[in-house]
Parts: sequence; C-alpha cells; structure tokens
Amino acid sequence: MKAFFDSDLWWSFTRSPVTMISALVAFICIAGAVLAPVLAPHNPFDLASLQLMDAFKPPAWGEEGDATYPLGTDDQGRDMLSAIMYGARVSLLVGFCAVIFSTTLGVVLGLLAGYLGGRTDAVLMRIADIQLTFPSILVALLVDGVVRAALPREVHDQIALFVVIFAIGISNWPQFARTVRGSTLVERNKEYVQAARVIGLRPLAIMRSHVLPNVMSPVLVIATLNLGFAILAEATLSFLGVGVPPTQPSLGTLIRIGNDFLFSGEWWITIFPGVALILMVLSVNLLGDWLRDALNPKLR
Amino acid sequence: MIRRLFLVAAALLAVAGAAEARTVRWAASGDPNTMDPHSQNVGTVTMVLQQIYDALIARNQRLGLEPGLALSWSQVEPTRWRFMLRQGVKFHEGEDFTADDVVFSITRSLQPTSNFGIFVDTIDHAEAVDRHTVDIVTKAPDPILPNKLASVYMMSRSWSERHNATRPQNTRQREEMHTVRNTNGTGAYRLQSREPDVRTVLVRNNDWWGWADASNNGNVTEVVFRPIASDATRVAALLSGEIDFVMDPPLQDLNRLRQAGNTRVLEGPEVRTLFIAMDVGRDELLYSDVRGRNPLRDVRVRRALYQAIDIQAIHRTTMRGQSVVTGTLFPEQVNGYVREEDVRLPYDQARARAQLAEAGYPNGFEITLDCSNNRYINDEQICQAIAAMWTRVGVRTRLNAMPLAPFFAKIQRDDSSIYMLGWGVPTLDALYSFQSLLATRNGAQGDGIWNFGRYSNPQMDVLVQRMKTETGEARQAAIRDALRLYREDVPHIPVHHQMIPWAMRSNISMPHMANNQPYFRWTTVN
Amino acid sequence: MSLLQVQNLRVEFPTRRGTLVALDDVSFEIAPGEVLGVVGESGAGKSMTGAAIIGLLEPPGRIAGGQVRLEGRRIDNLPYEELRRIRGRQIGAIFQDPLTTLNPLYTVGDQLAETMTTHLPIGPAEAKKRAVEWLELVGIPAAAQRVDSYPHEFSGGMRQRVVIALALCAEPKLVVADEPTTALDVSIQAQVIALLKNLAREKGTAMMLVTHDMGVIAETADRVAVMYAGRIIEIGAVREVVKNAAHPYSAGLMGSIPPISHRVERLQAIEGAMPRLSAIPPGCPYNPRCPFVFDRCRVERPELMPAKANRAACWLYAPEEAHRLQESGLA
Amino acid sequence: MFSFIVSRLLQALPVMLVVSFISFAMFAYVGDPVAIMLGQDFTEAQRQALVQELGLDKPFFVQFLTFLGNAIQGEFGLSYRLSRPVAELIAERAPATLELALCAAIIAMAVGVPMGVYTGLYRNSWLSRIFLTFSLIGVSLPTFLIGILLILVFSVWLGWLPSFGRGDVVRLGWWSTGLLTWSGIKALILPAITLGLFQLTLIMRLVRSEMMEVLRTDYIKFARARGLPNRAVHFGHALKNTLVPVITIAGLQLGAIIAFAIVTETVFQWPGMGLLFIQSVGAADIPVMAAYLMMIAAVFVSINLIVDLLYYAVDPRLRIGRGRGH
Repeated sequence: MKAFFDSDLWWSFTRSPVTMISALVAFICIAGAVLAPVLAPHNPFDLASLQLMDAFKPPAWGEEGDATYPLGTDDQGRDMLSAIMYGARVSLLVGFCAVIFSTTLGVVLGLLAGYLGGRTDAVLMRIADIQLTFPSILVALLVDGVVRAALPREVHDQIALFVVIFAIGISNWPQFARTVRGSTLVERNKEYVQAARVIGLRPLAIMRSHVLPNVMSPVLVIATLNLGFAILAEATLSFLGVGVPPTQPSLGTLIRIGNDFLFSGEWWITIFPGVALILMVLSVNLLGDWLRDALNPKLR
Repeated sequence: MIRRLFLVAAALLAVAGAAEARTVRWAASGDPNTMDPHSQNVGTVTMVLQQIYDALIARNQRLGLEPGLALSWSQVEPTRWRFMLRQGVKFHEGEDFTADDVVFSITRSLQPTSNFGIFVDTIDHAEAVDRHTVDIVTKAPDPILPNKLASVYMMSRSWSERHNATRPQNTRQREEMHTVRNTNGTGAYRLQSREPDVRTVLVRNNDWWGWADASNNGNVTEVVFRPIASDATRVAALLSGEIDFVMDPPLQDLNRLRQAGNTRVLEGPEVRTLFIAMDVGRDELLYSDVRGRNPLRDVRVRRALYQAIDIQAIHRTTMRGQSVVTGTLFPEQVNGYVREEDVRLPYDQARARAQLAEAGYPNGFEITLDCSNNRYINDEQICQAIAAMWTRVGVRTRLNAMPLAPFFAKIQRDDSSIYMLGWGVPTLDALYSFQSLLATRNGAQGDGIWNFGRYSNPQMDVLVQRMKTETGEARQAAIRDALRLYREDVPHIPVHHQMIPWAMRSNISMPHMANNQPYFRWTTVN
Repeated sequence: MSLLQVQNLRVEFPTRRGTLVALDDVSFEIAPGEVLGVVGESGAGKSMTGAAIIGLLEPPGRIAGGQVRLEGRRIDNLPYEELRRIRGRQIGAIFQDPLTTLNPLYTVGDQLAETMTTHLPIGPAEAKKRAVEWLELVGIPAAAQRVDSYPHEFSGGMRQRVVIALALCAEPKLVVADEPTTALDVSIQAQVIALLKNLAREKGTAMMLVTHDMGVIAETADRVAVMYAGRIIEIGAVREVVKNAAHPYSAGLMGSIPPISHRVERLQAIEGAMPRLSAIPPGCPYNPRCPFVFDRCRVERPELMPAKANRAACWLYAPEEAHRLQESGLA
Repeated sequence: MFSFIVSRLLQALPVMLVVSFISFAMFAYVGDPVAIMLGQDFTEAQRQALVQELGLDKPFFVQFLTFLGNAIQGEFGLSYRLSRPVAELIAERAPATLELALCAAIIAMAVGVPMGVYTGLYRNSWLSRIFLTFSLIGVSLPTFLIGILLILVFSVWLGWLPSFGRGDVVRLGWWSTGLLTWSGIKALILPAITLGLFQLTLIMRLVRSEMMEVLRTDYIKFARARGLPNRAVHFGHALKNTLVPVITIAGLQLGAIIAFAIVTETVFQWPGMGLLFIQSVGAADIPVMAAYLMMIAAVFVSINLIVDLLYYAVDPRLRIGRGRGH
C-alpha cells in the first residue's frame, strides 16, 4: 500500500484535479450502483411498490415535487433516482463483464499468438484482422440478432443479459490480443525469458510468471478505455431496443423510455439518466486517459 | 395604366393562388406493407387505400352508410342483395367500372389468400345481372351485409388480369405481385409514387364521381405520406412544420401541441376497445407456477384480477385522460350498445385479495402478461401498470411486451396465458365482436377466430347464432343478453375505449373519424 | 576571436522530485576550423551541451543560466525563428542513429534540396544539382541515381554519409556531431570519421565532436573537453589530455587507448559509477570515486584551474594543495 | 502494383467466404425458413414440397454454393416483410446511407485532422485544452443522445433544419441523391453531424497522439536541427508521417460510420440501409439481414483495399521490401 502511495502513478494522480474529480465521480457511480439495493430509496423492480398515481412527479425541488422522489418519477411512478441507480448497476455490470470477457479472451489469445508464433499466430491474427474489419457495434448487433432469431423469445429474455455481454465482449478482443501479442513478442526475446526457457520452465509457466506481468499495463489502459466504450455500446443496443431486457432497465433503456417525454415537459425522465450515463462514461474515459498518460512516460 | 397592370397582376396572382398545389404532408408511425386492397385488413393499409379505392357503399362523416359505387341496394330475397351501380365511373387507368368488376372484386376477396374473410364470410357468390346491376348471394340471411361491404374495395378485372393479380397477394408465401406497389382504383386520389418505408404520394383524381357532391368539400391536391416510427421525431416534425398532420401523436405531447399556437389537436373516440383476454381453455396454464389447474378458469380469479385494476389511475396518468373507461365490449357507436351494461366491477384491492383467497390462492400466483408494444396507444405502459397492480394483490406478473408481429404470432398460436388486445369494430355492429372474440372456435368461418383464450360458453354461442340470423328487436335482445353474460362471466377484463387524438397544423381542417381513418375528400387546407 | 563561446552554461530539468541540474557552469570556446572533442560517460552531459548550443533541448529542459555566443553574438536567448535561421545555416548537426535521423517518406535528394533552398538563395533545380554533388562528395556511388532513393534503400553507413551531407550542405561554420559513429558497424566507423574530418578541414568548418570514444577523439580532435556529471572537469589540447591528463578522472579514462583499427574497449573501466543527476555529491562530483580524495573535495567545488598543460577542475592543482599533488603521483 | 492488388484481393477472399458462410448459416438455419414461410397450418406434403423447392434437401455444400452463386449475382430472395427482392431494397437504400456516411466521414476528417494536428503541436494552449475537453465529451456522448439533442435545438427550438428524412432527392440513373436540392442538403446536415461527431473526436485524438509520437522522433529533431521552418517540419515532415496510421484508422472508421449509421438513421428516420436493417431485425426478416451483412462485408473489404492502396502511395517503404516495419 505504501508502495502505491509512493509510486509515480499516485503522484501524477494527485497532481491532476480533473483526474481526482473523475475518480470521485466514477467512485460515486460505482458505489451507487453496487450498493443500490441498500442505498436506493425505492426498489424499481418491485412491481408491488409502484404507485401509478405517483407517476410523472417532477424532481423534489420542483413545484409539485415530492421529497420521497428526489429526482421525480417516470410514467409508471418509478422513483428516477432508484431507477438510475439500478440502471447504472445493469450498465456497469454489462460493461465490466464485457470488458473482463474481452480482456481475458484477448490476453490469452494474444499471449498464445505472441509466444507460440508460427501457425497459431498467423491464424489468430488473421481472425483478429477479419474481425477488426467490422466495427464492433455491428458485430454486437449481429451476434445479438442471430441469438435473438435462433432462440425462442422466453429463453432469450432470460439470457438476454449474457447475450449482450457476450456480444459486446466478443466484439473487442482483437484490440487486446494485438497489444498483448506485440508486447509478448518483445518480452519473449528478452534474456530473462530466454533464460527461463533454458532452465526448462514450461511455456505456460513462463508466460504466466514472466510475460504476463509485463504486458499488463497496456492491457489495463485499453481495458479502462474499453469500459467506457462497452457501457456506451450497451446503451446504444438498449436504445435500439435490442439490448438488455426491459425488466432490467439499464441507463440506455431509461433514456429510450424517457426519449418519448422529451417534448412534453417531463424532461427529468430522460435528462437524468442521460446525465448519469454521460458522467459515468466521461469519468471512466478521463481515468483511462490519465492512466494511459501516467503509464506511458514517453507522453509526459 | 400602371394601376391597371397592377390589377391584372393581382388577379393573375389570385388565380394562380387558387390553382396552386395544396399539399398535406401526413405522418404516422407505421407504413402500409402492401397496396393490395384485399390482402391485409390492417389500419395502416386501409388508411391509404381507402383514399384510392371505393367500396360499393361509402361511409359519411358519422360513419353512417351512404351510396358509394352502388347508388342503392336492397335485400331482394333473404339471401340475395341487389346493388344498382353508379354509371360513368372510370378507374384511374381509364377502364369503365361495371358489374363485372364487382363480381371480380367480391370473388377476389373470397380467395383464401385474402385477409378480408370477416367481411365476406357469409357471401356465397356474386353475379352480374346487367352491366350496372349486381346480385350478391349469401349462404344464410345476413342482415348487416351492407355494413361489411363498406370495407370491400372494388378493383378492375381487366387491369388485374393484365397484371396477373387476380388473387390477393399471399403475404405468407412472400410473393411480389404487381398490386404490392401499384393501384388502380376509382377513388378520390390516385397513387402517384410509392417508396415503402419512405414516402407514398397521392394526387387528387379530379375525375372522381364524388366531387360533384357538395359534402365532399376537400381541396387537397396532393397527399404525401411518410412513416416516422419514432414518437419524438414525429412530434418534432410537426412542431417544426415539416409535417402537417400526425395521426398518432403521443399522448404526453398533446398539451404541448395544443399550446404550440400553430398546431391543434382533434380529439375523439375510436371504435376500439382494449381488454385483457385469458386462457380459460387449458387445464394448466403455460406461463404460471400453478401446477395441475388453471386459476383463470375460476371466475373469482378473473374478478379478482378485474378488481385489482385501478382504471382511473390508468385513465388519468397513463392515458392522460385520452381514454373512455368501460365495463363492456364495445363503445356506443356500435349497434347493440347498452348503457346499463357498461358498468365496471369496482376497483377494490381488498376484495381482489379476498376472492383470490376464496378461490384457493391466498398467496397469489405467478403469471406472464403478453402485450404488444407498438399496436395500441401506450399499450406497453398500460400493461406495465396493470402488471404492477396485479402484483400488489399477490398475482406476481411478468410482463412480456413485444412488437406487433411476434405478439400476434404468439397469441395466434394459442401460446399465451393472458394478453391484452384492442378490438376495433369496422362494421359498427355487435356481432363482429361477439363472433370473433367470444364464440367457440369451431372451424366455421369467422367464429372465434380471435378467441385465443378458447372461451367457450354454449349460452354465448346460442346468442351469437341469434345475432347472425335474427333481425329487429329479437336481434337487439340477443345482443343485450350477450352483453349481460359478458359482464357476469368475465371472459375478458375490459380496460377502455381508445381515444384517438389527431394533431395537425392549424391551417388544416378535417373531420375526426372514429374509425381512425383520415378522409382527404373532406379535408381543407387554408 | 573564437567562433563559439559557451559561458557558465547551466541547464535544468524541473521534475516532480525537484530540479535536476543537467549542465552546471559549463564554459568552453571553439575557434574557427577547430575540432573540439567532448568525451565522458553516458549521462555526463555531452549531448545535452550540443543540444543546448543548437537550441533544441527537449522540454522540460531549459537553459537556466550562462550564455552561448556565436561569433560574439549571443544566440541562447534568440527568438525561435531567428535561431532557426542559424540552425543548419551556421551550425549544422549530426545525430547518432542514421536509421532514425532521416525522414522515411522523403527521398534523400528532397531532404538535401529542402535544406539548401531553406538557407541558400538557390532555386529547386540548382538545389537538386547540388544535392547530387553533395552525395558524390560524401562518397555515395552513383549519386545521380541514388538522389531519388528513399532512406530505407541505403545501408546504415551510407545513411550516415547522407546525414553528414545534410549537416554540411548549407555550409555552416560549426557542426555539432553527436556520437556520429556509435550506431555504426565497427568496420565503417573509421571511414565515416575520416570523411567527416576531411570534409570539415576542406570546408574550414569547426566541429564539436561528442563521443565516448577516446580513439576517435585522439585521431580527430584538436582540443578535448572531458565531462563528468554535467560539468567540464578538464579541457586542453588533445595531445596533452590524452598523454598527460591532469584530472584523476581523465587520467583513469585515458589509461590506455589502443589504435583505432583494433579497439576492444572504448573507455577504461573506472571503479564505481557516475552519480545520478539527482544525487550529485557536494564539492567535487567525482569525490566518491576519486582515489586521491581529501576533505576539501567533499565540501568545496573546484573550478577549472591551470593543471599541467591543461585546465582541470581538481583541488590537487590548487597552489595551496601542491603537497597533495606530489603525494598522489599524478604530477 | 498489380501483384500488390491481386495479393490483397486474394486476402480479401477468405473474409468474404467467412462472411457469406455466416450469412448462409443465418439464412438457412436461424429460425427455420420453412416454418416461417408455411405459417402454422401445413401438411407434411406441403412442407416437403417447400423443402424441395428451396433446395434444403440437398447436401450442405451444394446449398452453400447455390447461395454463393445467387449472392454473387445479387440474388438474395424476397424480403419476408416487404415482399420485394432484397437486392432491390438494398440498392434503393444504399445511396442514402452512402451519402450520409461519406458526408459524415468528410466532416470527421476535415475537422478532426486539423484539430488533432493543432492539439498535437500546441499541447498546452488553451484552445487545445478546449478541443480535448470537447473530444472527451464527444466520445462519452452516445450517438443517439447527440441526435436527439440536435433535433431538439435545431429543429424544434430554432426551426432551422428538418428533423427527419432525406428531403427532396434527385434521381441520377439508379442513384438517388439529396445533394442536388436545397432541402436534401438541409436534411443531411444534422444526421451527418450526429454521425460524424463521434468519429471526429476519435480521429482528432488519434491524429494528436500520432502527431506527438512523430514529433518526438529523431528525424523531426533532425529536421529542426537543419533549420527547416516550423511549417515544413510540422506539415511536411510530421503530418505526412502521421498520415500513415491515420489512413488505416480513418478507413476502418468509414466502416464504423456505415455501421453507426444504423443508430443515426433510426433517430432521424433516414431512409437508408441501417434503418432497413433495424426494421428487418425487428421483423426477423432474415433475407434482408443476410444480404445486408454480405453487402457491408463487401463494402468493408473494398475500404480495406483502398486503405492498402493509399498506404502504398504514401509509404515508400512498402513499394519494395516485404516488411511494413514501423
């Protein structure tokens, strides 16, 4: 811990107020999302608690506002604050899982390609090239579309969340794989790895203990920047109506619903989830930017 | 001299002004998926085609029957109706309209690929008596045939044969026929161009027979229809003046449209009633946690679900007042409506819980409500509200909202435990609803074809039979009894009659129609 | 009058852990046509001195004190644009790695012509003609054809010849050559150095030759400056410094210089390592490694003072410390 | 040059094969076309007849080859939803999407590259900071939100620009263009900005980091040491070297723009392929989806080819050696 606070990373962190603010915002978003069941004033998933007569309440500070609903309510009488907290939960869940998925896949395949080289490398990188040809949002749409068409609706609804995670995750692995492969190629030829080979360590062990730690910092940077992308991708899919199921509304779903009320004066139904989404992605992106600069001394 | 020139110029301008194009740019959420008049009995198709095609019998602004392509009609025998046709009518491509075209059109709409069976189900055949007289022979006496024929459009035999379109397009087999994109009617407007999903342009047919009639006072020379699926975009387009007329403005934006100054809202009821239908046929529900029995077969459970719904909250909040709360099957415009039977079971959560307990479900049960999300006004929101209300009395409801196509496919497979449906009555007669929705599905054409909950009550079947055959007071009595039975047996949970606000630029005036169809023959642009 | 005068030059790098002093009180002069060798271990500040003279210190590095004068005119505080006119025209530069010094997307002819048209009153056609001449001059065979080649089509040695041509083509009075042969194959180092030396002599160009290769210095330079930890610790005629170094560090450094043809090691190893810039000891920076260290060295910083035939920054040569010099055996 | 193109085309072949295989798999296996076509009431004989008619009883690779053969001729069957030949539908919509994508790409490049160059050169100026903040907000804003906000401001509040559709189009043979009418151009502005904004910020950030990378290289230092004017150093030497990676990414981004057009077209009801695709996804219109996929793949492959050719033009190192060492 002490080592951490003493590190360059921490130092550059304390030097950048923007980074500190975005870290704070990101922390609030994540905490609010993770602790939603504890912190949220209402449970928007509990149908029995919804009061239709409380629908369309403006935020608490408005004229007809109600202190029970700090950010107002939506068309079903759902508390917006709670809905946003739970929505952020879904958005972040999808974002994190998708990034973890693509990171794992990308790192493993990248290590394999870089370390083993030869045919494995050629095949894997060719696949990555092909996939990179396609924009990730399209890959995600197609995966989602195929699964949607292939599975009966009920089954699909139950696994929709995983489908979205898979669709977004699978669309991003080549980025990781390429980076890791590049770093692995460099590391592989370094003396300590050669030495490890000579003393007869198995490739797997070499990769895990020698190569992997050295490629982690670019991976961390890409992962952070990808988190913002994954959250946006999920919101976009949900906005198009092919994302998470409506029973578990994410921020994108909330925006889509709120979109209908944009002209009618009930602005809070769309503005607040929109602001929450932007804040979340912006803070994550700022952190990612900072991390990239901090871990890449050349840029300083 | 100069003054005179001015006067001439002004006069010329005035003339030019009178002759200038008066265009109505019209938007709705859905696009017609065919231009074939006998293929799809869907509002989005009819709203365009009824400008282009005429039926034998027309409707007036109050939806009453008027002479159309037929000047007069009479029931010459119990099963034979005779129609005297209007003379000198020409199709848009120049063919004369004759009795032979009527026979052709009736025959065409009787084909199995037609979706218009409900309007022609009683017809045996049509025969031309002379060039301008047609007889239509029914299998059994059909007192409301003229009502039905107001929805059957007349095509040209020679044109159809020339273009290899003598039967309606089979949407199932996905064939592309000439009629998918081309029309040849006798109506007030001609189809000038059509790009599916993008724009459909109609131009005024100055040779239309109806313009002679002073009641057809419209001055619209061109209609440009564009589908805009997104609610927000549609409203934005109207507010910004890119669109003159929106048929389905979102309810939440009505206030804004009323206050906007250059737009206005026409309000009025639609002849369409939303209700919740239930699977009362199966012994075990498909989508529920109750095993071995079907709670919905118990009238107490149906009543409990009924009384759990706070319909006023839905009316005020979800519908923003744009609904007519009802306790019966159809609104008052429909022949057979009885005000005394239009009474709801009161909203009473405690009573709902009590009845559930009585029926043996003190802890409620789980159920899945199927619902469309783009068919009726705020359909998904209504279902969400209802799901919440049911959950509150213990019936834990999962909402399965989906687009029109999969929704209809699902309920038509009898693959639903409980679903919300909206039912319009184009014939404006009670039989249409009872026969389709509540008669036992027995394979006879028309009976119970939309009865996907398999409600079957011999009493109801008898009453439907009487509606089909009897006339006069006896028929009215049968309808009254059926409505009483509907209230007592709770085969459906009525929700409300839909209101259909139309929004338009202030310079447009047109009559609001309860069948949710705009009539440009009555539309003026200033 | 000397061509280049550097007086009390101080270069600082502000960092998070305080300001690092990369060059401290560096002073020297170069006469017209003279070759000054600058030697020292890596990190001693040799390249930094060159960069400071041509005004291309990498940010955040900056000149914090002292002056640089070219023909008596102060150039360290000139506006960017005026200094730019001096670079290439008056002071040419040669960098270490010919592989990365040339822009891969332009032909060598284009790069030569571009430099000449920038500084000399000639048109493109003339520039092209001179480009071929310069390539011939630096020994590129078939120059007329190779003038349209891209850098990647040349070998390393050939590329460094191109770089030399680029540095000299606007006929500057001074060339700062920063380790011009380090990145080259041993077999061609001598050729390139010879070329550089001959060209400089031919054109009368003065040169500041930065290297850590004593052999190169011995064969090329007129005078030599030895740098250590950002300071010049000894400066003098090359013969004197090589044969009879005054400063203990230089003396160690010059221990043996094999002939350029079969050289194995570049600098004789000296016990210990040069201090990092962040940890320069007070007094004489060499004191932790110096075999002759005494108390004064740890406290007081020595200035350059006459020492043997040279000038050295070592207290042993302070008149009052003469007895210690005797004991050390350096005398 | 010729062999270069041929080798690139040969490399594109497997991509197209893989994509057509996926398309075919979708077409043939997803959602059972026979069941979809027959509806609910059918006899076994009818089913068999349709199976034969569609050739579904033939061996797998024969079916695939048939599909491929048809696809090459642009024959993808009829749309389930609109009962019209899919190829015709796509050909009708393609101009709308391509015009939109091209304009968006031009906006993204024309604004993004200079902004990137500027921020790369003057890293600490206040304008750079504004640009950077703007770009961060740009990448953090979902496209659909940008579109909605633009409509709100420019269509509803200000009433300057249309909120949907393509305006009046002019037919030039089979191509329909909105660029020749005033209303068409007005209709293009908001969607093109919406679509281009995200890419603009991406390109700006990319150019900036590449520029900074290049500015640190020795040959830039050497160019300065040769006393070249800043203009020559920045725009002659640095920018040209920056362009190499920028071309790749910009090419890939053009693909991304076509894909993201799906979202923009939905928001603006732009009658292009993206809207067609989304409507088809909603209606499970597999033939359209399959054809769209093939068509997009073909577009991407061509874009990649063009990118490679541009590379070839910009980077002399590619013209001889095999290596693309960088």
